[in-house]
Amino acid sequence: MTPLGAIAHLALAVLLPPLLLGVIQRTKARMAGRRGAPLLQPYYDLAKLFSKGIVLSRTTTWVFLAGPVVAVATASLASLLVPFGEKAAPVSFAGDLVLFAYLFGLGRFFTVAAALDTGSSFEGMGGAREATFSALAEPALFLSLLVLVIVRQSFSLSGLVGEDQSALWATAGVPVALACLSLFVVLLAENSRIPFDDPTTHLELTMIHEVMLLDHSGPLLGLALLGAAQKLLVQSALLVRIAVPLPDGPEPLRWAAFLAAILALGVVIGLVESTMARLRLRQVPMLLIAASLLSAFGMVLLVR
Amino acid sequence: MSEVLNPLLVLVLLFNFLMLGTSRVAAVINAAAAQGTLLGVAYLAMHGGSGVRALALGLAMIGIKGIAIPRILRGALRSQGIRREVEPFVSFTTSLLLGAVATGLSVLFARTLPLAAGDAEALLVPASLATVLTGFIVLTTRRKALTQVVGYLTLENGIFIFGLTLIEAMPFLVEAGVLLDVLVGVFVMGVVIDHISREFSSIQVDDLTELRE
Amino acid sequence: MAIVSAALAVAAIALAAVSGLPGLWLARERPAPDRLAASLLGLGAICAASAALLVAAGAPDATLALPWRVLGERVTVGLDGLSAFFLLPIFGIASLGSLYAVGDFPAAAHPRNARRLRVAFGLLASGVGLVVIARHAFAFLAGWELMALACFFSITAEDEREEVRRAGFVYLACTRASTLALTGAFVLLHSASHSFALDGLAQIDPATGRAVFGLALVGFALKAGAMPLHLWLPGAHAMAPSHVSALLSGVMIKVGIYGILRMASLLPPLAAGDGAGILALGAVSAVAGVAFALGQHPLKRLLAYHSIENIGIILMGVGLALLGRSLGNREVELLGIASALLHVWNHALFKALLFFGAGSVIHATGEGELDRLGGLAHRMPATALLFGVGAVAICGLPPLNGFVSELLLYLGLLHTLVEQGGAPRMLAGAAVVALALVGGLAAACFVKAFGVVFLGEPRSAAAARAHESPRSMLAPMAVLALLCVAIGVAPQIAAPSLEAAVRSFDPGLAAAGPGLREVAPFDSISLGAALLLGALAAAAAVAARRVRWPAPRDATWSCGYAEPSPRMQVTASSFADTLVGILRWLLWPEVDAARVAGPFPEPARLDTRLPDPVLDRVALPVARRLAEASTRLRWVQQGHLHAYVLYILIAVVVALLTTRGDLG
Amino acid sequence: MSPVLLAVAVPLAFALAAFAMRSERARPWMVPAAGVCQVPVVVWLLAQRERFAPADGSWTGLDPLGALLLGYLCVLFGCCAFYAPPYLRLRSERPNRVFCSMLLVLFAMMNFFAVSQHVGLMWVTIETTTLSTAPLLYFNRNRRSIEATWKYLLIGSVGVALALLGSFFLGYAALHAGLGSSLVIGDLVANASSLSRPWLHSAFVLLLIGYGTKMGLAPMHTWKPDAYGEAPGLVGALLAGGFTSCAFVGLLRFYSICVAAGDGAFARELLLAFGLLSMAVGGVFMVRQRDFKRMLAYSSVEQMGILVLGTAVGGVGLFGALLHMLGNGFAKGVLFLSAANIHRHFGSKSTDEVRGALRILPASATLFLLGFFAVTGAPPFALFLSEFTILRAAVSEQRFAVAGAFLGLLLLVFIGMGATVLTLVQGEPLAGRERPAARPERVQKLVPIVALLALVLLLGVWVPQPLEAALWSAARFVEGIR
Repeated sequence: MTPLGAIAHLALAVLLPPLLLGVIQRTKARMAGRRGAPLLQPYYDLAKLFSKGIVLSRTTTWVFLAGPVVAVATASLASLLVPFGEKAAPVSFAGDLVLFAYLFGLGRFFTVAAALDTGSSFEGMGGAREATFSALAEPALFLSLLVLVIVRQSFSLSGLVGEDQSALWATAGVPVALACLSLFVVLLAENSRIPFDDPTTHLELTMIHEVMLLDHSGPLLGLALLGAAQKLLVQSALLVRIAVPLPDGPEPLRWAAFLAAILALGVVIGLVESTMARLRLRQVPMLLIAASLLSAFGMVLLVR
Repeated sequence: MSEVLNPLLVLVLLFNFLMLGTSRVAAVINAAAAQGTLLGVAYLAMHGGSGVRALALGLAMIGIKGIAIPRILRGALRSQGIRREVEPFVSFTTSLLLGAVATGLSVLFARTLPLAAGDAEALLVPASLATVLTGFIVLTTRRKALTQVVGYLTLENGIFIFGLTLIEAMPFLVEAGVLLDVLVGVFVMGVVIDHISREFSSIQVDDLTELRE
Repeated sequence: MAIVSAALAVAAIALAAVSGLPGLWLARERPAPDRLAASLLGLGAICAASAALLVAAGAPDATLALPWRVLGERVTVGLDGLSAFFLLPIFGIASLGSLYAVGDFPAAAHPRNARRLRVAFGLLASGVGLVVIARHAFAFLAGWELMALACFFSITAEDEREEVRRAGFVYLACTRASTLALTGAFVLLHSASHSFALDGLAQIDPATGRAVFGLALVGFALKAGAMPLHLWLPGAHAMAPSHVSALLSGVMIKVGIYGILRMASLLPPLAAGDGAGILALGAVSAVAGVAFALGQHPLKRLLAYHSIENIGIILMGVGLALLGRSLGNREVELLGIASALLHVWNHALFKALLFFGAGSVIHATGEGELDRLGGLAHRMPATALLFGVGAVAICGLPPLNGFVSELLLYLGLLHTLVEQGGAPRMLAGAAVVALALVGGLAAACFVKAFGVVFLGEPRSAAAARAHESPRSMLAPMAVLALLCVAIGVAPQIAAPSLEAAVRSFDPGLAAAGPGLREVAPFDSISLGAALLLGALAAAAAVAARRVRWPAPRDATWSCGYAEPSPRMQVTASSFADTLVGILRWLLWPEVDAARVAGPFPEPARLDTRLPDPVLDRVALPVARRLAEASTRLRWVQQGHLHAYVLYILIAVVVALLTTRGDLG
Repeated sequence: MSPVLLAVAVPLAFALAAFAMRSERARPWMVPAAGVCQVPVVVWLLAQRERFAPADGSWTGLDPLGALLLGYLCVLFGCCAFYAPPYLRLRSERPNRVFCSMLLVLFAMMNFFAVSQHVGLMWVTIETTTLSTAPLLYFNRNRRSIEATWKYLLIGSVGVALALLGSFFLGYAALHAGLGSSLVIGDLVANASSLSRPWLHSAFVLLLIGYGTKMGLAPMHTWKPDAYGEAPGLVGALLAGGFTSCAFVGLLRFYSICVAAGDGAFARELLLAFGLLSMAVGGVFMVRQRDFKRMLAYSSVEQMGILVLGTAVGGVGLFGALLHMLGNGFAKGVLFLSAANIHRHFGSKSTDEVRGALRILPASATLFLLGFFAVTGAPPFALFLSEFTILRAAVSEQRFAVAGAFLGLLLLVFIGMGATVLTLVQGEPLAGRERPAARPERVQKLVPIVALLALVLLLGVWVPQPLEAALWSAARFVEGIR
C-alpha cells in the first residue's frame, strides 16, 4: 500500500458517505412514490452547514466541540482499516478488528458526552439510548467477526475479507451468511437506521442519534452528520467486502465493483427502511440480542 | 477388713438417702457431718493401728468433717434467718429415685473396674461413686447456697471413701493438705454465704443470676 | 548489581513504613508532617523505581537473606522481574497519593484522623511492598497482615461515621478469611516441602500443588475482589479517603493477582481446567462488575465496581496464560500473561487517576452522589479534563493505555479460538463476547459518570459552588494522565519490564518461543495511536477554521419548553435505567416508585438502589441469621449454678462412657 | 528442703511482709518488688536446670514443663506486677492488705505448682490457688462480684474435687498394678506401661475434667465469664495468663503418663473433642457480646481450646501449643490491663456505653486493639506462629478435617470478637462521655501493657534459641521422647 493509495482511500472515506445517504434517501422516496431529492442533496446540505456560523449553549464546554471532531476523526481512521477496492486495507495488523470496534466506541463516547454537555433532557435521553443500544450491539459485532476469524484464521480485517470470497461461501456458507445477517443488523443499529431509529422523524422523544445533535449548529452539525455518514460507509464497506466477491480483475474494475456494491447496499437499506416500521424502543434490545444469537449459532456450527 | 468396712459403708449410703429425703437444712447438715465422722472412723478402723500419723489424721478427719465444718455451716444457717427448708427444684421422691438410680449405676460402673485383691469384696468403690453422685444431685437440685456447700462436702466425702484405698500412696503431708484445703474451702464458702446474705435479701441461689448472657 | 536492586527495594519499604511516624510528634495544624510524609514516600518511590529499572535493564534476580530467623529458617527477600513489576506501581501510586493527601486530607482539616491515617498509609505501602518481595512464607504472611491491618485503619480513617465503620468491619472479616486461607495454603506447602522458603516448590506432588493453589486462590481472590468474593470491596473503596481508595484499587487488590501469578509460577504445572476456571471466573467478575457499576449512584462506589470489572479482565489474562501453559501454546500464554501484567499497570494508573478525580470532586463540593453533581467542568476544568482522560482509558478506548492491554487479551483469546479445539475454544469465544460486552457497558457507564458529574448544569447548590482543587491534588492526576497517554501511544516503554516479569513467571517461556515484541503488535498500536491523534488534530483544525470565534452564546435549546431547570436533566439513574432494566435478572434492583395516577397526581419520587448481590443478599443475611442462632444458644449460660454443675456432671458421664466404649 | 522451693518462698515471704505492713501506700510496691526479686531466683534455677531435675521419688523438682512454666510465670508476673501500684493508688478508698498479700500467695502457689512433681501436691497447690483467688475476685465488694466469687468457688471446688478423685484413681491404677504407692509423676511415667488401663482411662477423664475446669474448657468454663468479668483487670490477667497455664501444664503431665502408657490415642481423641468444643463455645458466645470483659473470658475459653487441640494433634503441634500458652498469656495480659484502663475511665464495661475509646484514651485503646489482633493470631504476633505450627502438625498428621474446623473456628472467633472490640474503640464517644483523659494517660499504667505487647510480638518474629530449646524439650518430655 503506497502512501498515495492511502490518501486516495482516505479521500474516498471522506467524500463518498453523502452519496450513500443520497442513494438511501432516493430509494426511500421512490418506494414512497415520490421523486425525491437529488442524489447529491446531502453534499449541498453539508456545504451549506459548513458555511454557516454557530451558536453555542451557555452550558456547554469543550466536550461539546469534541463530539463531532472525534466522530469524524475516528470514522476516518477506521476507514483505513477496511479494504475498499484494494486487496488489503492501508493499515492492517493482527488485532486491528478490535481497534476497528473500539474506534467507534471512542467516537460514541464523545458524541454522547457532547449530548450530555448541553444539559438538555432530550439530548441526554438520546445519549442514554445510544450508549445502551451500542453496548448491546458490541457483542453482536464481535460474534459475527469471530465467525469469520474462525473461518479465515486471521486477526485483521483485511485477513477476514481475504482473497477468495467464493471459497469462503463454499466452505462455510451457512455460518458466514448468519454472520453477515448479524453484521447487517448491527450496521442498522449502530447507524440509527430503521427499525432502530428513524433519522427523519421529528418527534424528539423517540429519537436516538438525531436528538443528540439538537444543539449543534453550522459547521459542528456538519461535522457530526459527516461523521455519522462516514461510519455508515465504513461499516457498509466491511459488510460488502465480506459478503460480495469482487471480480479478480485489474484494480479499476475492483474499485468499480466495490462502488456498485456499496451503492447497492444503500438501495437495500433504503428498501428496508421503506418496508419496515420503527421498533418500539423496548423491543430494540431483543433484536440486538437476536442478532447476537444468529452469529453465536453460526459459531457453534463452526466449532462444534 | 471388709467385715468392718462394709457395714460402715452401708451406713454412709443410708446417710446419702437421708440427705436426699429430708426437708430440713439442719438435718442435711447433720447427715453430712455424720457421714464425715463415719469416714474418720473407717479410716481409723483400717489404718489406725499403723502409727501415730494415721491416728492423728483419722482424728483430724473426725474433727474437721464431723465437728468443725458442720459448725461453720450451722453458724451460716443461723445467720440466714427464718427459712430453713431445703427447697429443692424436684420433689423429694424424685430426689430419692435419682439417688437410687445413681447408686445402681455406681455399682454397675464399679464392676467394670478391676480391683486389687484386698478391696475386691468391699463396697468401697460403689459407695464412693454413689456418694459422689449424691453430692452432684444435691448440688444440682437444691436451691439454697448452703445446701450446695453440703453437696460439695458430700462429693468430697465420696472421694475420701475412695481415698481409703490409697492410704499408703498418699503422703501424710498431702493428705493433711487435702483435708486442710477442704476446711479452708468450706470456711471461705461460709464467709461468702455470709456476705451474700448481707447483700441479698435471702440465700436463694435463684437470686444469684445477675451474671448471665 | 543484583544486591543493589534488592537493597533498594528494602529501602523503599523501610522509607514507606516510617513515612507517617515523624508526624506523630509534630504539630497537628502545620502542613509540614504531610509534606514530610509525601517526601519520604517520594524518596521510597525513587528507590523502588530505580530497583525496577535495574531489573528491567537486565539485573539478575537478587535474593537477600535478612538477619532474622523464624523457627530456624532464615527469612529471605528477593527481587525478580515479577516483584519489580509490581513494586513500581505500588510506590508510584503511594507517593502520588501522599502528595495528593497534602491537599485533600491535610492534618489541619482533619485534626483527629490525619495522623493515624498518615501512619497507616505508609505502613500499607510498606506491607504491600513486603508481600511482593517476600521469599519466605512467614515474611509473606507478615507483610500480608501488615497490609491488611494498615489498610483497615486507612479505610476507617473517618471512623466517626457509622457506614465507614461498617465497611471497615466487612473488610476486616474478609481479609482475615483470606489470611486464614493463605495460612492453610502455606501450611500445606510446608507439609509438602518441609520448608518455609518460597522456591524449589516445583517438585511437590501435583495433587498437593493443586490443593495449595486452590486454597491460595480463595485467599488471593478475596483480596483481589473477584466476583463473587468481592463483598468487602465496594464499601471499603467508597468509604475510604480518596487517596486511600486509589491505593487500594490501584495497588492493593493487585497483590491478589501477584499472589496467584507467584503461586502459579512456583507450583508444578496446573491442569488446563484450572486456567480455564480462572478465565471463567475473570469473565464473570468482569461482566457482573460492570453491570453492577451501571446502577450505582455514589461516584466512588461506581468506581469500586469497576475495580471488580478490571480485576476480572486481569484474571481473564491470568487464566488465559495458565491455560496456554497447560496446553503448551506459547503464544497464548505469552499474550495472556502480558495482558494481565500490563493491565495491572494500566488499571493502577487510570483507577488511581479516577479516584483522585472523584476525591477532587468531593473535596470541591462535599458531595459524592452523582445525582447531586453536574456542570463541574466549568468550575473545575482541569479535574474534568483529567477525569475524562481516566474515563476514556478505563473503557479501553484508543489511544490510551487501557486499549493496549485489552487488545493483547483479545489477541490471546483469538489465538486460542483459532488454534485450540474443544472446550478451550468455546470458552475463548465466550470470553471474547464477554469482553466486548464489558467494553460496551463500561463505555456506557463512564460516559454517564463523566457526563453527569462534569457536564450539563449543576444539580445542587454544592455543585454550583465548586472550586478547582489545589495544585498538590492536580499534579498527581496530571502525572497519571500523562502516563496513561504514554503507554497508550508508546506501549514499547513497558516492554522491558514486561519481559523481565514474564521471565520470572515462566523462564521456559522466555527462553524458547516467540518474544513479546513479536507477538504483541506494539508498533502497530503506536501507528494507530499516532494516526488517531493526527486525525483528531486534522478534524479539530477543520472545525477551528470553520467556526468563527467567539461564537455567540445562548441557552440550551429545549424544544420550546419555557422554563427548563437543572433538575430536568438526565440523571445517572435515568441514563442507566434501560440497561439496568435489561439486566434486571442479574442485578435485582430495588425500586421505590410511587404510582402516578389521575389528572392531578400528588408529588411522587423514584428511588432505585442496587444492593450488592453477595454482601447484601447473601453474606449479611446469613451472618445475621448465624448471629441470632448463636444468641439463641445463650440459654446455656443463664446464671444458674445448678445448671453449670450439671454440665460438669454430663461432661464426666459422657467422657467416662467413651472410655468404657473403648474397652468394650 | 529442695532449693527449687526458693521460687515459692520468695513470693511467700513478700506476701507475709505485705500482710504485716502498715502503710497502705507503700504496700502495693511489695508486689513488683516480689516480681523483681523473683527474677534472679528463677534465672539461677533455670540456669542450673539439670541439677534440679526431679530425683527419683522426689516430690518437687524442675522437669522441662515446670521449668518452662516457672520462667513464664516469672516474666508474666514481673510485667503485671508493675500495674498493681498505680491501680491500687486509684482504689485508695479500699484497704489493700488482703489484696496484695493474696496476689503474692497466688503467685507463690502457681510457682509451687510448677515445681510440684507429686500428684497430690499438685492438687493441693492448685486448690490453694483457687482459694487465694477468692478474695481477689471479691475486691470490688458489690453484688456482682460476690456472685462471681461464689460461682467461681463452687464450680472450681467441684472441678478440683473431681481432679482429686482422678488423682486417687491414678494412684489406684498404680496400686492395682502392684507398683507400690508412688504418686510421683516421674515414677508413674516410668511404670506407665504396667498401669491398669481401666483405672488409667477413668483417671485421665476425671483429671481432664478437673483440671479442665480450672483451665476453663467448655463445658466446664461457666465460671470464667463471671469471674473475669467482675475481677479487677490485674487479677483477670493473672488468672487468664497464669492460672490457666498452670492447669494446662498439669493436664500435660497427666497426658504424658497416658502417652507413656501407650494410650496417647485415647487421650488425644478426648482432648480433640474438648478443644474443638471449647473453641466453638468461645466463638459462639463472643458473637454480639456486649460486655467486653466477659468477651475476654470467652476468648480465654477459645484459647484453652487451641491449647488442648494442639496437644491432641501432637508432635510439632505440642510445641505450638506450648508456644501458644506463652503467647496467649502475654496477649491476655495486654487485653485485661488495657481493658481495665478503659473500664476505669468509662465506668462501664458494656459496649452500650463505651464507644470511641480511641478518641478518649488513645494509648490504652490502641493497646487493646493491638492486643485483640495479637490474640486472634494476626501475623506476625506469637499466636500466629503457634497457630500456624499447630495447623502444620494437623496437616502433616493428615487430619484435614481438624485443620479445616480449626481455621473455620478461628474465623468465627475473629469476627465475633472483632465486632465487639471495634464497637468499643472506634467511632464517637456517646454524649455525656466525651470527657477526655484529664492529662496524658498515666505512663505507669501503660508501661506493663507495652512490655507485654512487645513480648507477644517478639515471640512472633524471633523465638530465642534457649526458649526454643526449652519448648522443644518440654514437648518431647510430654510425648516421652527423651
